[in-house]
Amino acid sequence: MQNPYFPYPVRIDEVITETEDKNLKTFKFVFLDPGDEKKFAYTPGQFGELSVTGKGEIPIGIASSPTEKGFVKFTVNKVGVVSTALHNMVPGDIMGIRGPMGNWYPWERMRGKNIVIVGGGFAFTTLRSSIVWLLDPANRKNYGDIHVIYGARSPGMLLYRDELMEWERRDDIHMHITVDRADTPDWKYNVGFVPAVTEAKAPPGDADTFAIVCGPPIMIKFTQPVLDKLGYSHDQIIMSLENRMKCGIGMCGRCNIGMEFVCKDGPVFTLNQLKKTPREY
Amino acid sequence: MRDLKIAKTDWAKGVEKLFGPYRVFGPKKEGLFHNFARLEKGEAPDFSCKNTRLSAKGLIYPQTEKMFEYTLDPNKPDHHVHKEPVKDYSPMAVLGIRPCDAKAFTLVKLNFDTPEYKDPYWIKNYAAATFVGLACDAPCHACFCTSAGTGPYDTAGLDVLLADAGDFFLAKVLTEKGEKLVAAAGWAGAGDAGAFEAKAKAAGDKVVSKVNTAKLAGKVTNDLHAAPFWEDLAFACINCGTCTYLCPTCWCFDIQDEVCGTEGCRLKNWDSCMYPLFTMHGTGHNPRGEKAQRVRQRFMHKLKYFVDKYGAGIHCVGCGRCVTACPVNIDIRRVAEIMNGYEPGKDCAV
Amino acid sequence: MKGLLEHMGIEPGRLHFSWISSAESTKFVDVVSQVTESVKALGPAQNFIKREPKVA
Amino acid sequence: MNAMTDKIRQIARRLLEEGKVDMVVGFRKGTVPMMSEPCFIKDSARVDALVWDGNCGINLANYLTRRKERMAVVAKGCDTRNIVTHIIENQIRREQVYIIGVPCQGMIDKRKVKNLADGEVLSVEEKDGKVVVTAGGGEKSFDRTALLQDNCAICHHKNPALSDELAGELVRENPDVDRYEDVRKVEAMGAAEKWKFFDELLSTCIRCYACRNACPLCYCPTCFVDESKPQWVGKGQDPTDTRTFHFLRAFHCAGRCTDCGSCERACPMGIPVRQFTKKLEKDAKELFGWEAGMTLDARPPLDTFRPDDPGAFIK
Repeated sequence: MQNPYFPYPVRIDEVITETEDKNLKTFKFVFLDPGDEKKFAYTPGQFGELSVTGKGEIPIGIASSPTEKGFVKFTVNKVGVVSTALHNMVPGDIMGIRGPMGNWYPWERMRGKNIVIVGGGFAFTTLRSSIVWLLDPANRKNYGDIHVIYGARSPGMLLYRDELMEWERRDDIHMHITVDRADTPDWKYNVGFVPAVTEAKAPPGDADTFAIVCGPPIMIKFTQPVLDKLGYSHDQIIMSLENRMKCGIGMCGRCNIGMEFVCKDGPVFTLNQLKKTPREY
Repeated sequence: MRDLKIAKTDWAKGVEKLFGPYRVFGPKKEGLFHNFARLEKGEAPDFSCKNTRLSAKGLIYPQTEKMFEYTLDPNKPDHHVHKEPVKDYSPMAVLGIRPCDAKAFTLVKLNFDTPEYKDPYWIKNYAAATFVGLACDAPCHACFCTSAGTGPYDTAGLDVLLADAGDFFLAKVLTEKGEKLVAAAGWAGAGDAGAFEAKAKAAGDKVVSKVNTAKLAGKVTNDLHAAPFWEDLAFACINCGTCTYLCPTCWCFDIQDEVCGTEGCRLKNWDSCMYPLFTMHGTGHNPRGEKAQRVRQRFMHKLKYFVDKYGAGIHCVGCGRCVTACPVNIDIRRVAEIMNGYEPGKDCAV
Repeated sequence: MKGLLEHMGIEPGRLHFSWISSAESTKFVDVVSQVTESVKALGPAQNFIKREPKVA
Repeated sequence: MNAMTDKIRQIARRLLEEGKVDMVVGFRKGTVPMMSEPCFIKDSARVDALVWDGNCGINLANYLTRRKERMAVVAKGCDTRNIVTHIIENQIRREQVYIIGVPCQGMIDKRKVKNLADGEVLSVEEKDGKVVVTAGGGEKSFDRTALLQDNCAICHHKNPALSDELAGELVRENPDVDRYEDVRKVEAMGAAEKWKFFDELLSTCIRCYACRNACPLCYCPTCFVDESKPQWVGKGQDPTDTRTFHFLRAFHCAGRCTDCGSCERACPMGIPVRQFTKKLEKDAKELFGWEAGMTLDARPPLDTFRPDDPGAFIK
C-alpha cells in the first residue's frame, strides 16, 4: 500500500530571493531518487506539501511547470514555523515533498479558448506554472489569446521579474503588469490596483473566454464585480483557494468548505461551484 | 452466517485461548469509567458497563500515533529522510464492542479508505481487528441508535455478535474473520436464531430516544448554514473537544513533528473542529474564528455535509456519548431536530 | 512556583530562587556551588523528561 | 418550581422590560438528568425558560468576557468572586454587569449520584434538603449534603461577594470546615510518591481542554499549549506534555482561583483536576492571607509587593 503521507526526499538545489522585503524565496528542489520525479507528475494549478524534517509541513502551490524537467520549484512566503525554518535552509539541505495534490486548472475544458489570468501578490506561483506551460510550443497552439494581469504592491514585490520582462517581449501573450505604487522613476508599466487594470485591459467575457483568478481575498472581492461587468459567466471564472491544511488528501478534516475539501476537491473551483458552498475560506 | 450458543464457562475458557493468536482488547475500568484496553492473559473483558466512556475508535485510530521517524544528525546516512516505524499489525481481537461503535468504523472507513488515497495506518489496524460485538439489551436513555442508522443488535462492521442470555451467550458468526476467531476459541454449540431475533426485537423497542433526520438531505446547504439559530445553539459551548474526542465517528486529526535531541518523529494526533486553531491560516485569517462557526461546522458536517457527500445517512451512530458528557449540555438530538425542521424564513424556537 | 512543583513530586533542591546583585560576586559563587551540590546530591532527574513522545 | 427560580425569572423579566440590560445570562433546563444548560435571554417573554437548581455548577462568569452587551448574570458565591476578578483584571466593566446573586446551597455532583443510584439515572428531584433519584432499578432518596460536589462541601463563601440584587435569603456560611485536608495528605508524601500520585491522577486525561475552557480565568486569546512560535508543549498523549499542561494551567490560576469546581465538573474523564489549583489556592491563603475575588478594593498578591511578603524560599 502506498503511504500518501510519505514525503519524497529532496535536496535543495537553489534558493532565489524574489522580493525586496526578502519574505519570498523560490526553492528549487531535486529528488534524491530520480524515480520519485516521475511519481510527482503534476499539472499546473496543483500544490505540494513541503516537509521540513523536524518542523512540519506546509501546502504550497507548485511554481514550476511540468515542461521544466529535472527539478520542481516552489515560492514560499515567510509566515509561520515551517516557512521560517525553510527560509533559513541552504542549497544542499535535505527535506521532503509530498504530492502532487489537489485538482488543477481545467486545461481540457479551456482547450481552444482564450484565457485571462488575473493574479495578485504572492499568489502568482501556480499562475507562473500555468504561463510557462501554456507558452511551451506543444501547448501554445491549443489555446487562443492569453492575457495576464498581474499586480503587486511595488515593482520590488513582483515575483519572477526576469521572466515577466521576457514575456512582455513576446507577441503570443499579452502582459499587463501593474503595481499599486511605482517607487522607481523608470517604471514603464501600469500603475493601479488589479481590478481597475482588469476592467481597462481584459477582453470582454464570452463563451470562448475563461478567467483564472488567484490572489488575496481583497483582490478577489473587487475583481469579481469587474468580471461580472465584463460579462464573464460564473462557470468560466476559475478560482484557486487556500485554507489551512495538514494532510492534503482530504482526510484530516479542516480545510472543508461545505462538503468539499479544498485540498482534494480543490483548490481550483469555478465561481459557480463556490456560490453553492458556505463561504468558509 | 451461523448461530452459536456459548455457555459462559466456555466463553471464559475460549477467551483464554485467544491470547496467543490474538492481541486481546476489551472494556476495562480505569479510574471512574470503562475504556477499551489491551488485556493481559488471565484478564477477562469487563462486560458490566453499558458502554465505554471513550469510543472504541482509539483501538484503530490511536489519539497519538507515530507516522514516521527520522534523524537530524548529519553524520548518519539518510538523515532528514522520513522512515516508517515498525508497527505491530498482528491480529487483534476486540471483545465486547457495542454495535454502534462497530458501525462507526464503517462510516470512518469512508474517509480513510478512499478510491484516491488510503491512510495506511488506519487501514492496517482495521484489517488486523476482529470485532466481537456485544448487543445491548438495556440501551441508555440518551441512546438514539435506531434512528441513526444502526441499532442495539445491528451487525454492521462486526465479525461476531453476542447477545447475553443469562448463563450463556447467543452468538452470530458473521464473517470469515469471525469464523477464525470462533474456531481459535473453540466455541461450537449450535445456537437458536429465533431466540436471538426475539431479543433483538425487544431491545430495539427499548430505544426510546429518536431523532428525525429524513429531511436533512433535501435542505439547501447554504440555507442551513445561514440559518439564524447557530448563535443561540452555540452560546453555552465552551469549545472543549469532549464531544469530538468521545465520538466514535469523528476522525479529524493534526500532524505534528516532535524532536528530542537529534531524533524526531512525525505524529498524527486527534484534533477537533471545536478548537479555533484548527482552521487558523498562517496569516492569522481564520474562516471559522467564531465559536458559533465552529459549532455550526460540527453539526453541519455530521448532519448535512456527510449526508450529501456519501449518501450513507448521518455521520453519527447515536451512541449518546456527546450528549451525556458535554459539560454544558449541547445535545445533538435537539440540534438535529432543529436542522431537520428548519425552513428559511420561518421562525424556529431554539 | 516552587510550592506546586514540589507538590507535584519534583524533589526539593532541584529548584532554587535567589536574588543576587551584580555587585555580590561572592554570594553568586556561594549560591551556584550550593545549587550544584544539591542537584548533584539528587542525581539525574528521572521525572519530567521527555526522551521520546509516548504513543499508543 | 422552587422559589429561587421564581425570583430569578421575576428579576430577569423586570430588567429586560425596563431596558436595564440587553440580555440575561442564566441556566435553562437541560435535556438529560442533572444538567442545566447555560443560556441567554434577550426577550422578556422568554424568561420562563430560566431555572435554578443543584445542577447549575458551570460558572457563568465564563460567558461574560469579550461581549459588548449590558448583561445580567445569575451568579452563586464562587461565580461572583470570579466576576470580581474579571473586573479587577479589566475583562469586564462593573457597570456592564448586573449581578443577580444566588446564595448557594452547593451543587450536586452528578458522578456521586451515578455511583449511588441503582442503575441508570433517569431523573433527579430536589425537595427540602432531600434528593430523590429515580434510576432504572428504582427510586432512592438521599440527603442533599451527601451528594454535593467536593468543592461545595468545603465551601466558605456560599453567599455572593458582590451583587446588585439577591435571588434569595443569605445562607449560613460554614467557615470552620477544613478546606485543605486532601492537599495536606499530598503534602505529607515524599517526592517520588507525589510524582506517582499525579501520574495516576492524570493517566486518563485526553487533552480535550474541557477543564481549561470551563474556567472563567482562562481567557487568554491563545493558550500557551496552542502556541506554535515557540511551541511550549507537545500536542500528543505524552504524560510529560499532559502534566505540563495541567500544572501550568494551575499556575495561571494562582491567586485567582475561587474553587468553583467548573473544571472538575466539566472533565469528561472525571479527573480531580482541582488537586493542582487547590494547592495554589491554599498557598495564596497561607502565605498572603488572600482569597480571590472577595472585594473590588484590593489588588491581588501576585501584582503587588509588600515588604512583608514571604521570602524564605529566596536564598
